[in-house]
Amino acid sequence: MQIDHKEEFRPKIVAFCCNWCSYAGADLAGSSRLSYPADVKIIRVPCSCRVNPMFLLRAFERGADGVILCGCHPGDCHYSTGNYYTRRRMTLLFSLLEFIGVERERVRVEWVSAAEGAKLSETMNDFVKTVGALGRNIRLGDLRCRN
Amino acid sequence: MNRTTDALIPQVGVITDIRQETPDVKTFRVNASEGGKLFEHMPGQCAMLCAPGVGEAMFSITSSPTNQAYQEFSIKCCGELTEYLHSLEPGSQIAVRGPYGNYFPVDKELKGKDLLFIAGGIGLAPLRSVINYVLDHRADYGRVDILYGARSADDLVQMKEIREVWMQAPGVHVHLTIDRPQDGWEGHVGFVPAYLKELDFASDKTALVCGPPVMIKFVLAALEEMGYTKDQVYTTLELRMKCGIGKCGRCNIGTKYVCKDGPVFRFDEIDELPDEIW
Amino acid sequence: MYRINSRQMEMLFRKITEERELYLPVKAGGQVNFAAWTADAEVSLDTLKTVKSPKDAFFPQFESLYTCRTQEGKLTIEAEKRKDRPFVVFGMKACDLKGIQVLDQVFLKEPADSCYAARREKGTIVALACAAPETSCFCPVFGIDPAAPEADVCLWKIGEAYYWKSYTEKGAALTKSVEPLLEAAEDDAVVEKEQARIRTMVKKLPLSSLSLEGWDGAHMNEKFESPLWEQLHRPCLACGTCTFVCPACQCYDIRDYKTAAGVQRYRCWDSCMYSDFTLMAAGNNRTTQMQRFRQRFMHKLVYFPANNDGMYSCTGCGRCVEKCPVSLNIVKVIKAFAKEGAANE
Amino acid sequence: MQELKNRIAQLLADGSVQRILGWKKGEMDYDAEPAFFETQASLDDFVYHGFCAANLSKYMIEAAKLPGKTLVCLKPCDSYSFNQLLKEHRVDREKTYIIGVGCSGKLDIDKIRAAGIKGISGISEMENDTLRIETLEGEKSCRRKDVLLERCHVCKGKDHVIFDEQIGSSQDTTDGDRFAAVREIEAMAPEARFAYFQEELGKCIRCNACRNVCPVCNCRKCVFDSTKFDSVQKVNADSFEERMFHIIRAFHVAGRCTDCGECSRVCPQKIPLHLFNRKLIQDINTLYGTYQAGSGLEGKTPLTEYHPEDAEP
Repeated sequence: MQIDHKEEFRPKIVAFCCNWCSYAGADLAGSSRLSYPADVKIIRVPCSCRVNPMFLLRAFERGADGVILCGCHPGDCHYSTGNYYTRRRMTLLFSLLEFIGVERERVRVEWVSAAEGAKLSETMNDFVKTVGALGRNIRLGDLRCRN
Repeated sequence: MNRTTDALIPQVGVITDIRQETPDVKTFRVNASEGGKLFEHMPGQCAMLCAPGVGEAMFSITSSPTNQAYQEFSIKCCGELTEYLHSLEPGSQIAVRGPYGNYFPVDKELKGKDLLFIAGGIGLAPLRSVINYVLDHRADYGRVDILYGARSADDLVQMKEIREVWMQAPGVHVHLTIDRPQDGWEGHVGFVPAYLKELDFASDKTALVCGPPVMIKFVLAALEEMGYTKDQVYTTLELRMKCGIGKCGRCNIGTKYVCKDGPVFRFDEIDELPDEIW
Repeated sequence: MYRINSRQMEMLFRKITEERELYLPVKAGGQVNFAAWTADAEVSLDTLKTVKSPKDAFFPQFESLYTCRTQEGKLTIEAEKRKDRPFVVFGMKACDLKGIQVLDQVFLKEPADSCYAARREKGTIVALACAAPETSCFCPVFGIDPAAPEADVCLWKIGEAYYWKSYTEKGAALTKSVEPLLEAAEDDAVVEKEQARIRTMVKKLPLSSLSLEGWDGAHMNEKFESPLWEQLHRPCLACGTCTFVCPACQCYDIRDYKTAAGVQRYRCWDSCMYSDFTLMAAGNNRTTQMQRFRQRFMHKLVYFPANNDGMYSCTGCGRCVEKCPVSLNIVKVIKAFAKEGAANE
Repeated sequence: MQELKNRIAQLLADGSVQRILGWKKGEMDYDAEPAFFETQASLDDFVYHGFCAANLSKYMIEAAKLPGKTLVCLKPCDSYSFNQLLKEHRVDREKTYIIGVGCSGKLDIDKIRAAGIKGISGISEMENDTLRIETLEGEKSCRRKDVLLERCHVCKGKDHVIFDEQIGSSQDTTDGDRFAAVREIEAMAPEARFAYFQEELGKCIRCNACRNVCPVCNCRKCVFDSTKFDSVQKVNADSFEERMFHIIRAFHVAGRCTDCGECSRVCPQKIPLHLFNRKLIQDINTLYGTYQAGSGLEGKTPLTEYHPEDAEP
């Protein structure tokens, strides 16, 4: 990726959002007129724990430049403990991705409750900015899925 | 035979008509995108139908070669691809390549013979091609008997044609049966092999059999009991196929490739092959 | 005949790539496989057996056939371009060459496979006689002479020199294009001496006396029904290592991949050892690993020769002998049947 | 080996077990294969030596479904795998008789070849920790410790974690740090790490040997065998696919991998697949406390467990 292209680069972001918290948080952000970039595509999941590592890799395969996973704050899971498992899984997965040389900043987990519309908006804006600075995802994508 | 110039590259086919035969069988009429037939075939041959992104599979061509206007495929909904095909509307385009394989020897061994067609369920599809071919060349063949059975009256395919064409044709005798009694059904009830024995055909006919493996097995036993020898009985096989030209190795049984050396086999040929077909 | 000093090989490769693509054994990640030559490639011609056989050059593990696009209900099918650049596969061994002859029987038979046919037409094979056959080799069993591979060009490495002999028109054309780098040599005696050395060595190989008696179409059902398969297959892991390293295996799968530019229909190597090999909506005619295991060996040793004038679909390269995770291989299968046969007599 | 052979012959003869799962003599001295022995006569071919590296525990999944008891020979590291399978209810302890066999480290034929010893026709293990190798060019020798499998240099120890009886002596072979290679890679720049794994994984031919040999890769149907999934089991059409396959595989065995090292041993392209597993094991040890899969039957695995104060990703 050339530096001079960086200005125009708009990263594609996939956000997995828990139905019970961050998805509602995104709603709240909307109704509070807080914006986040349109480059973020939200996929609603019943719990952050539903997100299999394969989901993240598939998103990257198909052209995502960054993947963020949003769930309830630890201790507040709708199903009591789902997000605790998510936390362990993603910690290990992210560490493994970093180990094979994938930029650590392309993946993130954030705990966002239904009341935190502002936090969701901030998080997304920040994530888009971070991934935008990294440039296009080259290390974890399938070239055949590129335009 | 104007096979697609490159054996692995399909042509675009247009589905010009879809007929619901039974709750789970539809007959698709396919034409070339510029109209007319995609290719010429012989009765019993197959073609590869492909829905890009969904899959590709081999289907027997159920229309007769004597049909100058189009090809037809009767397809039972039973897997991913067939489910997708069933969801299509007339006008949809699919990829088609073929025809592949050998055919029932209508121009050789079958000529001048009395023919006995035995079909079960969707197994009528490949035989229908032969039956209509025979009806269109009526003088070349002797008496025709068609024994066709299905689970229920609703599962009999091509009923309109059976009633309006086959039953009316001279020298053609149609025997229908269903597995279990059903309201409104006045015909025979019972499994195909049992009905076959009941009908007790003369043993000088040539039999063409297609249906579920278990039916074929019992039909063969019944025919042998009736005095038929294995070289009087033909069937058509189905195995997983990918290339259609005897190279990819999937439909390999012994020294044969079903897509290329078959799908039509005489039972004495099958007997020589390793026991791995069903 | 010609001669070229091994120090000049680098220049030879450079010269070949002026007009042709060049594939040869290259070391990467510690393993040697056939790959395209680059100036910084670590070429390893002395490697007897690359991990994968060079069949890749003619029948790649992955190959796109065509792309389908649907726009406004209209389907278009665009066939992939066939190979149109000449290329050289350099350093193939006699067994790998035989593998190509096996593939020819399959892919060039009518209706011919156009992708393969195009590659065969564009490809020139430079073979290298085996200076040091390994104990896992058993090519003589299939009538292969590792001292004299029948390629477009054959090389013998003797001391610091490669002796170069061209056999075909393609070989002559290649020779002509690199002639400035070759020096004429009338050393037939030197090569003959080397061939004699190789042949003596081959005779000493422990597996070279394997007998294929009874492996033919006439014994098809007897072999098929043998209870031995039930025992033999038990350690098999059902992986595809043997299939994927084999120079003669040719089964393939055709699949779709949804790309940004439409649905790509590609073919890739498949293994008869895999559980989905014969799976279809209507059922599966080989449901057990025993059946799948049996299919692989029956195909190589019975069905294939029955259909191809006695040519086996095994070349004795010994890759499966070296690579099988559980040390199960075609040699053990053949020997087990021989032992059983002897016990029954 | 004779003591072991006598004992299993006795157990088979007196009907205590119906079959023996062990290793069978190969064509060469170095290609013994896993095998079932059901008759006394077949035991003639039973062997146990330095090249019996195959981990037999996975075969017990199917063997435990057979009628009667199966005797299985497990090396110390194999016993961890068996324990893990037992914990996951994949094998039946009641139908298994375990003989823990001693282990002095297993040998790597490829390392012997890589040391320049070609044309090997026979190998004998000598008393003084050397190997006598017969080759087409005459006799050669090498030190045992120079040709041990990688896993044996970082052995978990020579104690069996599960057994009915133990036969044979062991010899400690540990002389390396299990996580040294992982730390070395961690110390590299991201670009270098990426390049390293690109080159290693680029060799992958998707033969699935690593998956099929792995004792804990025992799903009835693997996600990579699914027909619904367009990245299939058979090919790496794009360099992404080999990464995808190996990341997902490593993750699926995270917290369950006993580090038996079979994946790296069987890889035809010699990809150091154990590095992924060790990286995960190291992370688990650091973040959630030291854990050795297969060491016991009690308790939860690190990924089926949590603590409210766990580290954030």
